[in-house]
Amino acid sequence: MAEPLALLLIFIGLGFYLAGAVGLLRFPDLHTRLHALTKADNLGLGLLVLGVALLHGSLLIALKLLLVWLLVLAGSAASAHLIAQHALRRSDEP
Amino acid sequence: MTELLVWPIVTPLVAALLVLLWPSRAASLGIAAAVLTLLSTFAVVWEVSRDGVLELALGGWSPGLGIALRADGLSAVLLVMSGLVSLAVAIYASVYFAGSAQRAGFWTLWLLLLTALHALFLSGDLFNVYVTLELMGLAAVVMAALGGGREALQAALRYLILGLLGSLAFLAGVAMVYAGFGTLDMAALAGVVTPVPVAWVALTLMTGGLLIKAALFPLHIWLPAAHANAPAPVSAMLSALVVKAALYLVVRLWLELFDGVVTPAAAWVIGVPAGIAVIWGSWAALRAARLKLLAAYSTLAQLGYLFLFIALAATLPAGESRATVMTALVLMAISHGFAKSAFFLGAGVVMQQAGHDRIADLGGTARALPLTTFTLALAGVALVGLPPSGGFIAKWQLLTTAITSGQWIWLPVVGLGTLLAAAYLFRLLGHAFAPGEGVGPRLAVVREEIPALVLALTATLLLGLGAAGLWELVPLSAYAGRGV
Amino acid sequence: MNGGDHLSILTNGVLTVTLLLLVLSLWLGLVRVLKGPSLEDRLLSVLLLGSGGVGLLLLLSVSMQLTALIDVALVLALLAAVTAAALTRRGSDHG
Amino acid sequence: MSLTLLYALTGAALFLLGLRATLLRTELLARVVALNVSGAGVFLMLVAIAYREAGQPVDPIPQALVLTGLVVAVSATALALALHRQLRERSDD
Amino acid sequence: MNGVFTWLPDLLLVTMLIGLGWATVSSTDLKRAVALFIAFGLLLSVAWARLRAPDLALAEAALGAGLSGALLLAALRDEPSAGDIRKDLPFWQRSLVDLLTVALALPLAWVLWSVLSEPAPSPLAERALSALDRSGVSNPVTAVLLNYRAYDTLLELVVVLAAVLGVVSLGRERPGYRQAGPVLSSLVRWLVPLLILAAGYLLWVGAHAPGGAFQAGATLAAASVMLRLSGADRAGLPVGLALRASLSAGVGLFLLVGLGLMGAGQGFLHYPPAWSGGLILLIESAATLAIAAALGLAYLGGRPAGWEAGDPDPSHKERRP
Repeated sequence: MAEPLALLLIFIGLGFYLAGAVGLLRFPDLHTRLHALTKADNLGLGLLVLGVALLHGSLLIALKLLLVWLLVLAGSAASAHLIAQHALRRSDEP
Repeated sequence: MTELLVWPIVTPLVAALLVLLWPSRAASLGIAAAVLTLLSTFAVVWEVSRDGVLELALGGWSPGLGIALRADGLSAVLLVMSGLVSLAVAIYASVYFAGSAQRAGFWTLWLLLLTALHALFLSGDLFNVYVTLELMGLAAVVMAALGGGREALQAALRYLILGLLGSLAFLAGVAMVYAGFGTLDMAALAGVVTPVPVAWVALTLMTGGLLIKAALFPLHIWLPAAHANAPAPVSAMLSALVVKAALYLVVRLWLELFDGVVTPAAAWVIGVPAGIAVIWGSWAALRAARLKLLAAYSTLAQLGYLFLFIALAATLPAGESRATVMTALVLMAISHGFAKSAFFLGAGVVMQQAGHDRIADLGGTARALPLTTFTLALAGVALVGLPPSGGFIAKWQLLTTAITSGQWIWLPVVGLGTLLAAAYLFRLLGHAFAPGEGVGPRLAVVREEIPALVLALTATLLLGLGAAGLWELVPLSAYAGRGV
Repeated sequence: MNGGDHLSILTNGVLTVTLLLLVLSLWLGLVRVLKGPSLEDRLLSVLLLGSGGVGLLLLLSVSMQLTALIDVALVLALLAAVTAAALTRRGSDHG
Repeated sequence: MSLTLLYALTGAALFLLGLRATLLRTELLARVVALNVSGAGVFLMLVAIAYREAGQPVDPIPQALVLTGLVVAVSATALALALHRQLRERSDD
Repeated sequence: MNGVFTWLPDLLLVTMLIGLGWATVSSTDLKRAVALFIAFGLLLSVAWARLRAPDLALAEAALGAGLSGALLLAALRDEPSAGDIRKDLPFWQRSLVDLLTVALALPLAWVLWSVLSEPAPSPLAERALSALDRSGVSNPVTAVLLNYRAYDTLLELVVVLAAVLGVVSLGRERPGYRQAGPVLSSLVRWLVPLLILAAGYLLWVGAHAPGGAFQAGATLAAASVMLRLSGADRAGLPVGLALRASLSAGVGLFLLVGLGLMGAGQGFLHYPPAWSGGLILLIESAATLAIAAALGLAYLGGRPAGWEAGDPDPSHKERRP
């Protein structure tokens, strides 16, 4: 029974990925793109990680996958912050 | 006793690490390593001449799965040349770099370069050859940049980029070999290569990469600036040894591993550029304004001769006449190695004493530096190919083979090249013997002048009179005659 | 991308579709790298490629039955953070 | 057409793209990047040759060679960039 | 499952690789080229995974996308803000290069086609796998790297050493970074320990699963890069003799093992089967240290203060305002 659920989760996760990518492409300025991307990405990956963990079906692997997700979460939050800061500083300079 | 093949590689490597840890002992460690390395190369050549080809399967894995080191006549002779030249360079450099800021950088990289050269000459595995090529290239580039001037850095960068391009092409060729023949071991490859398209493409890619590194016309553009702007001991290593390593690999590929693939028509692909290189290089050397630039252009011309030998040998069927041409090629290569390193070391002495190396302003050199002027003249004799030098015997062999095999076209090329070479030598000596104050008061530089003189004497007298042993040694090949 | 034996044909098919969609969304992100216009925009899409790459590796770890790819995803996530830091620390930060 | 062939041809294309750009570009940084792309192409050819369909073990030898090649490429890149910086400092004077 | 359908993701990935490669090498804006190159490295890592080369995927993630990217970005910092100075080559040279490319492309493609169309058995691969139980490790790639072809790996470590000694002997390090702000500082605080842990894990796991000294060394070097970015001038590297000793550790230990075995009558780098696992781990640990030190030093871009006796001691240097 786990398999269909896992596939469903992965599918929904992918939807978020696609939405993030479309947002990155379509949104008008850096800040909206930034938010669209990071939110969609983190959620999308979270669902995907859940699905993949179900498919592998081992606790150890699930823990490792959780670690991957947390890493991406924290990393992308920090990077988004740094990017926003960088853009801000640069627009102050000239 | 095949374990002794490890020593020419490991000795300089251990010394490099020691120099890195104790930089204050750099020069004495370097000279000691050069002596020990030379002794190990003597041991290799002794064993080869007694027992024939030596093979060491590293790690106890059979070649193919593991990597084999192999020494045959060709590699043993080149090893000894490298050992001798580097000992002379080491003694010279201990004076040249004394108290200079580049000292520490020079010794470690010089020892690593030596490691790379010897590993390359002994390698029996194509991918391993790629690694040694990269090591040699990177070490050589850094050494060429050690002068630190703008020109030197620019030349080194161009050298690096083109060198990397060359090794990449070589690696692509190695990939094709693995795809087509499923092995990287050179002996195994020599046994299975057949003239199929994949062999052609592999050979083209590898040769193309090597020709950049060996600076055959028109891929030579990086060489004059890189060799002429490096510190003298570095130029000596680059011109005498580093370009020879790439040439050595072309010989291995064209005349041994891919023997059955190379057709006489393909030989023209190397022959024509080689002929142009002979004439163009000599002409540029004649017109060069600086002494070290003259030497660098003369290297281009000499490489042209060496590739002519390869082209000529490739048209001959395997057998005695081909072995003779190959031996003459080796004789030419080592006599150029000795002569050119002597020439560059001598040029370095002139440059240190005069503060410049503009040929037109060298008046008075012969009076102030008689020993060095004699060295330059002797080295020049070998470069021109006058008797009794090794270059004379080799060129003589080239001409007779060209005549007997009906390839008359090379006669005027060699003749014109020799005339031009004589012209640049006499132009140089003319300026050196002219009266003038170009060279300042003489300092004690005996430890620089003697090594250069010994190298020049080796090229003219020792090789000219004592080359007989080569004719038995060089035909001992680890790879030839394995084809199907 | 064909998988191992114990996954059903349906699962394999679905996974292939998901892989396809994920690669497609990376394509879209790439357009932003190419278009820019600012460096930050490019950084953003590198970020997307980072998390997308992690996602792809995780999916492949299932469809190719290769759990080692999870380790790869881990390292990729770690290094993506390093790259982001390196990308944003630039000329104006001279000491 | 097999997966091996698909990726090997991609590798060949990248090798040549990088080769061409290395020869055509004049700025050093661009040439270094082009060399790295070209190298990646060669590595891709080697790994594609090593690939086997699921069920058979892949050939570990080309993979090990590429690992060696990757490290060599990074070293060469570092050296090229350091040389470039020294040259730039000399020209600024 | 061998229809066109299963191929589509591969086809998309491959076109993306070529497109990115093209865009990278033909970009006239250097910043853009570097950003594209990093993206290219990320995709390449996925391609290695797809080709069942997880060891390479790891190395690419750490080295190709990670450290090469960081090195290029640091170099970009030295560039004048103008970025691209483009001088076009004369027409005939461009045409010559194009001609050469096409002349190589056609035979290369044809040969690959004819050789790889039908899978040929590789006797060498079989030998490599069947000798695995005598190699001391169970990851075949590690067996090739550190046992069958250990000599290659020794020379490769020498290449790394030569390159970094070149970097050091050409000039001084580039100026460091100012103290990082709160966001970056907190990122560094949790990322650096994780990177070190990951390096240890990769080193240990390499014996039986994808991983090993190169991946571990690169990950450790990434920790050093992070420290440098946060404003720590030493980037976590040791000073003076200790630094030079760690640089030479990889080659040194390799030689020690090789020559030691030779002295014991075994032959250069010929491990006794019972010992090979331990010896390989020993060599890999030293290699990890050496690679991390070398890459960290490469990121500094030159000779650090206190490299040799006589250089100013960094500990007495005043903090910059």
